[in-house]
Amino acid sequence: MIRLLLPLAALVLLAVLPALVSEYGLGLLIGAATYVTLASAWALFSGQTHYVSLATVAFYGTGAYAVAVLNEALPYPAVLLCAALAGAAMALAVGLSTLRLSGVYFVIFSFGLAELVRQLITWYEVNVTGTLGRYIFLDVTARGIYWQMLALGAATIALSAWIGRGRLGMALRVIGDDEEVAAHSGINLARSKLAAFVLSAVILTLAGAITSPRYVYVEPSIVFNPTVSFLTVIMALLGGANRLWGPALGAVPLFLAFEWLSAHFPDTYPVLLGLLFIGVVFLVPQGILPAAEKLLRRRAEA
Amino acid sequence: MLTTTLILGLVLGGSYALLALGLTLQYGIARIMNLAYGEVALAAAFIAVALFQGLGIPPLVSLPGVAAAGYGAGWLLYQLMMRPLVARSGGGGRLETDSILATFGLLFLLQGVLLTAFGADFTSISYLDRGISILGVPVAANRLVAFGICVLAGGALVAALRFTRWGLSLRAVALAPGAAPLVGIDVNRVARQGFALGAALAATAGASISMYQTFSATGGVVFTMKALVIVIMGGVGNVPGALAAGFALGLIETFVATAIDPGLTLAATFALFLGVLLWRPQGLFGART
Amino acid sequence: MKGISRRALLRAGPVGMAAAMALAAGAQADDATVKIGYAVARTGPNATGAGITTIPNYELWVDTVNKAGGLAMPDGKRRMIEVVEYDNRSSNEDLVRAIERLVSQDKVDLILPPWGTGANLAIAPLMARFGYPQLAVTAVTDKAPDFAARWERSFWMLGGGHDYAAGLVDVLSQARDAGTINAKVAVVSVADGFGIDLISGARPAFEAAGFELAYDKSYPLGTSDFAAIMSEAQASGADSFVAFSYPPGSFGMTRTAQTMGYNPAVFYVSVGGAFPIYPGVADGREEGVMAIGGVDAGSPAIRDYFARHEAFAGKAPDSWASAVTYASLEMLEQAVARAGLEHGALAKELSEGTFETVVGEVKLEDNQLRDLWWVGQWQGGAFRAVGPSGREGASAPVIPKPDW
Amino acid sequence: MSLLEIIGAEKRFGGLRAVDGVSFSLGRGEIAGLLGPNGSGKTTLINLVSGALPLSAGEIRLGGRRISGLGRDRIARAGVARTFQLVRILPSLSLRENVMVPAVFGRKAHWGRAAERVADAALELAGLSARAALRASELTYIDQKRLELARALAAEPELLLLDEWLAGLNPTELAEGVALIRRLQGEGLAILMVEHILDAVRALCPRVVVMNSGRLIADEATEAALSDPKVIAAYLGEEADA
Repeated sequence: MIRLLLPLAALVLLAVLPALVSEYGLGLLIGAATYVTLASAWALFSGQTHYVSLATVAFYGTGAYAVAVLNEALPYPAVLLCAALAGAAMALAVGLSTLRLSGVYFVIFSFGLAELVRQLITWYEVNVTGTLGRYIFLDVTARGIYWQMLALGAATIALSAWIGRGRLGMALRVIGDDEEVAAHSGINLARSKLAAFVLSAVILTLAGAITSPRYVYVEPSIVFNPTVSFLTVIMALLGGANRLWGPALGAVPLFLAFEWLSAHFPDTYPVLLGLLFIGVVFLVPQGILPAAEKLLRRRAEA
Repeated sequence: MLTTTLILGLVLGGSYALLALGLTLQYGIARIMNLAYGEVALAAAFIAVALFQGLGIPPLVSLPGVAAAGYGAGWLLYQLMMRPLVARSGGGGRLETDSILATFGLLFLLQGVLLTAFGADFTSISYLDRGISILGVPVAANRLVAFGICVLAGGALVAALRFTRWGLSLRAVALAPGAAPLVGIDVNRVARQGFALGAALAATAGASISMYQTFSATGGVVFTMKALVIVIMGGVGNVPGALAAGFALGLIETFVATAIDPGLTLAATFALFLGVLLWRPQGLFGART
Repeated sequence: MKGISRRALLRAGPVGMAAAMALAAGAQADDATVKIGYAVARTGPNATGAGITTIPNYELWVDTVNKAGGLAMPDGKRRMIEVVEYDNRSSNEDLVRAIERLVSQDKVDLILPPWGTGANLAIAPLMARFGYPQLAVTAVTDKAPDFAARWERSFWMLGGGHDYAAGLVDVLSQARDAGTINAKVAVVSVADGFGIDLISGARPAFEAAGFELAYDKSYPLGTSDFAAIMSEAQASGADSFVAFSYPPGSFGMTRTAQTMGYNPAVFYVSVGGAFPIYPGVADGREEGVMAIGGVDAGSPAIRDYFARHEAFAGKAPDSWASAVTYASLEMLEQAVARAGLEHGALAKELSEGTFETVVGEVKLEDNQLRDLWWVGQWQGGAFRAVGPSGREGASAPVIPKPDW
Repeated sequence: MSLLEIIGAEKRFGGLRAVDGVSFSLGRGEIAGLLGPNGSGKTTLINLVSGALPLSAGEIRLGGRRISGLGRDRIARAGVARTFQLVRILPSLSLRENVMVPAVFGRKAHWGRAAERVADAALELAGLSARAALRASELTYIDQKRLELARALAAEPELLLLDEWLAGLNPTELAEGVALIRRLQGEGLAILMVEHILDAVRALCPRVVVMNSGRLIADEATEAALSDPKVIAAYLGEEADA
């Protein structure tokens, strides 16, 4: 009961928070909520299966772009729906063709995917529509964006929890441990991976769609900013990618740390980011949460 | 028209192949997919330019020194950063993911260092800019030099791998890292050499790029992507494959640009990359077993 | 390396929330400072453009004003400028948040815009909501009139792609009518918002002026090898080569043309052609190359500005957007002196006033700067404006361009 | 009717015929040994039956239904479970979770309590009940082997493929292992076991199938096969057909 009530209470608290903070505070909340959502959605697929995806921004950017294309033609909910569908379709196509690639090839592919999508959209816009750069004039306030992102983040974590307790979650954990065993135990590898990949991609796409009104102007080189992919991975890994609350736990402090760094060390920000990334890989490869669990267990045993 | 396409394509392909050699070596022998590869090349390019502009040492003269420095830097990098990861993974598949994530961090680190050291401006020098006519097709001398370096470095590397004892031990580690110690090969040493040699090749490529291309501190990822495409096409870890794939890519891009539409060159590159990844992950040119 | 000195200079002082309070506070300086904030790209892909055009000018201006005792107020007092600076990491998300931070946390008096069209558009609704005037300099957009109407306190100062295309066609038409070039043009354009804007403006303009587009292709952003494109353009038989390009491309095409001995009567590149590094790229053979932008290189104000910029930043400014950027800051300075810091009055003054700047006397039309140079040309070591030809200070274009 | 029918199975790797026209069948509840020198194609055959490798030619049927050409997971759900030559466990999961996996995704697709019951029964059978909550990576080698067998059992298969499951055990463990396999067979499971430990084969299998260079060279009673000159020649490394 507590396990359910506590998050719900926290959610209510987070929902009323905008009334108490400044515009900048709200901006911080939006950023934190966005990265919690991204990292949790990323972990939904990559955290369990260990298929490290560097393609977060391919979906995130697609969401933003879908809104830019459709925002004048359709009502807002329909735009979101279309964005989600576009993300799902893309994830299906990509998943069907690449999820049988193993380890390093999948990482490389996902590394190139954002670039590929960007090239395709650019080529399409230049050759078919003859314009590049679109505008989003939607009457969505910063608070509206925050509430939507908060809802999406909460839904992502709830969905992860639900999946984790079900067959799909078990299948994904087994796949992450040993695909061979998984297949010979009767797990349909392709279907399980695809389901998780598509779900994760839809959330990533929706996150991009929800934040896009803050950009106003959208161009492939703006929305497919690879830093988003990198930050998502490092946040999820830091917290513990195969734990329910791990990504959220990694996202919030890192996001705040980056904000602080960019204000105080604008010139050396990439150096610090790089060092942080290397530090995470070396010092807490499994993430903070599993490391803490281990420590606690050891203490209990001692 | 065909001669022009052919010559321009081959020259372009030479610079691509040179760029990819080091990456394929690093992955093939040391099992490390180095995403910061482009930044290493870029650092060498900046150093070559600084030597040229500051001390008047032309890139061709400083190239051996830059390559040697690249070897040293690669050696250090392997020892300090990669070795602990290798030890931790115990030969399992975890090294691939770990090294990708670690070199990912390295990418940012190096980019940041380049930004603070050299600024965000475009950098470009004029060196051996003269056109030289080849079968009536004017080609920049510096491109020809890069082409020559590629043929030399690639040829030497292929020969060394095939005909020397040292090359044999490198190939042994590449093929069967688990079995190599049984025949008295120090895997750690060979992997370190492979990684360092890859870094030296990256530096060589970077120094030759500085002769003919405008670059800036944020452009390393572009080099990495290009090299990755070639490495995948040639078969990961396959040196002759990377050479062939580099030339093939140069020819294809030039052909697409002249015969179809320059707007599709990058799309063609990525389509190829995708196609190869999906249908022949072992690369176009022979399988590594 | 020209980049090094500026960076070194930057690091010498405290970074971040650098209180750029010069020691030479004049006797009449008020104790209160004027807080001016900006969030420009220090890192990421936009850092290059911002580092050339935006940041040096902001720093030069703040330095100049503070050395003079501070920003003059309507009551005659002077107040020192205190700078609050953030890195927007070339990400619009971070940029938007930085603006919110400047407004609600730092409560700055004025905000200077970031570099780039997309970045300026991203902050426009926020600036409008908070009521801050926005002097969008480095934003090239054909929709500037719409935006100026949509956000009343926004000012658009660099024209749109169609303006530059039309300006170029104008210069070429005159040369063709004079019989110096034929009616064929070879055009290449970068596949990106800017290149597309220019080419979509240029196509009809060229056709209306009776030109034939003998070669017309776009190439992807990130292309580094132009040998194939240039040899196709050369084979097209056009006397004029026009590239709607970005810096690495502009530079690459220049050098490729040189090595292959391609000598069209008109050689035009876009962004990058007016950069101070261009003569170096062209190996000292830049004479006659045309490019986007231009300055009235003979005017004393520009000469003085170039000298001050070089002394302060260690390099000359670019000859397109830099001068306009600096001019926008001078406008701000004068508007504050007349109307004070209250945003409504300030915006009204910016919109209606007339200002003395390095680019001459400036008066905005419908919140846009329309008195701009569309085409420039390297002549005798300086990048001089040649179009519009009727405007005061325009140099006569040299066509055909001397061989490389 | 036979449970498993292998009809003209063939597997080529490039020019190499790893399995070359092998045919035999196995009845319900029958246990048979699969013998042959190293590289004779035994493990390849196990991989063909379990679907880890596709056939180049021929057909494999289970209970009259064609299973060759199906994916590994569908063959598993059809009732085939296997162990691996090099033991494979799910290191980050608990023992109980390890064993629940095939119960959940296998033939009967149990969930919740039912899956737990099946898993607990399999752990009990393998003698691992007391450590059900332990992480699998913390087990010793023999216990990992036990776990692997328990996992195969939890799938409630009709056919169990054992690939040198007894290899590497000490004499005491070996005796336990033999007893365990005998119990399984007693419960009506058909078992095909690749094994080099001939004493264990003698003890467990009335019948053996012998392969050499990808071909079937003997399919007869164990004692007869082990004194068959062809089989002895194959094991001594001589050309069987010479």
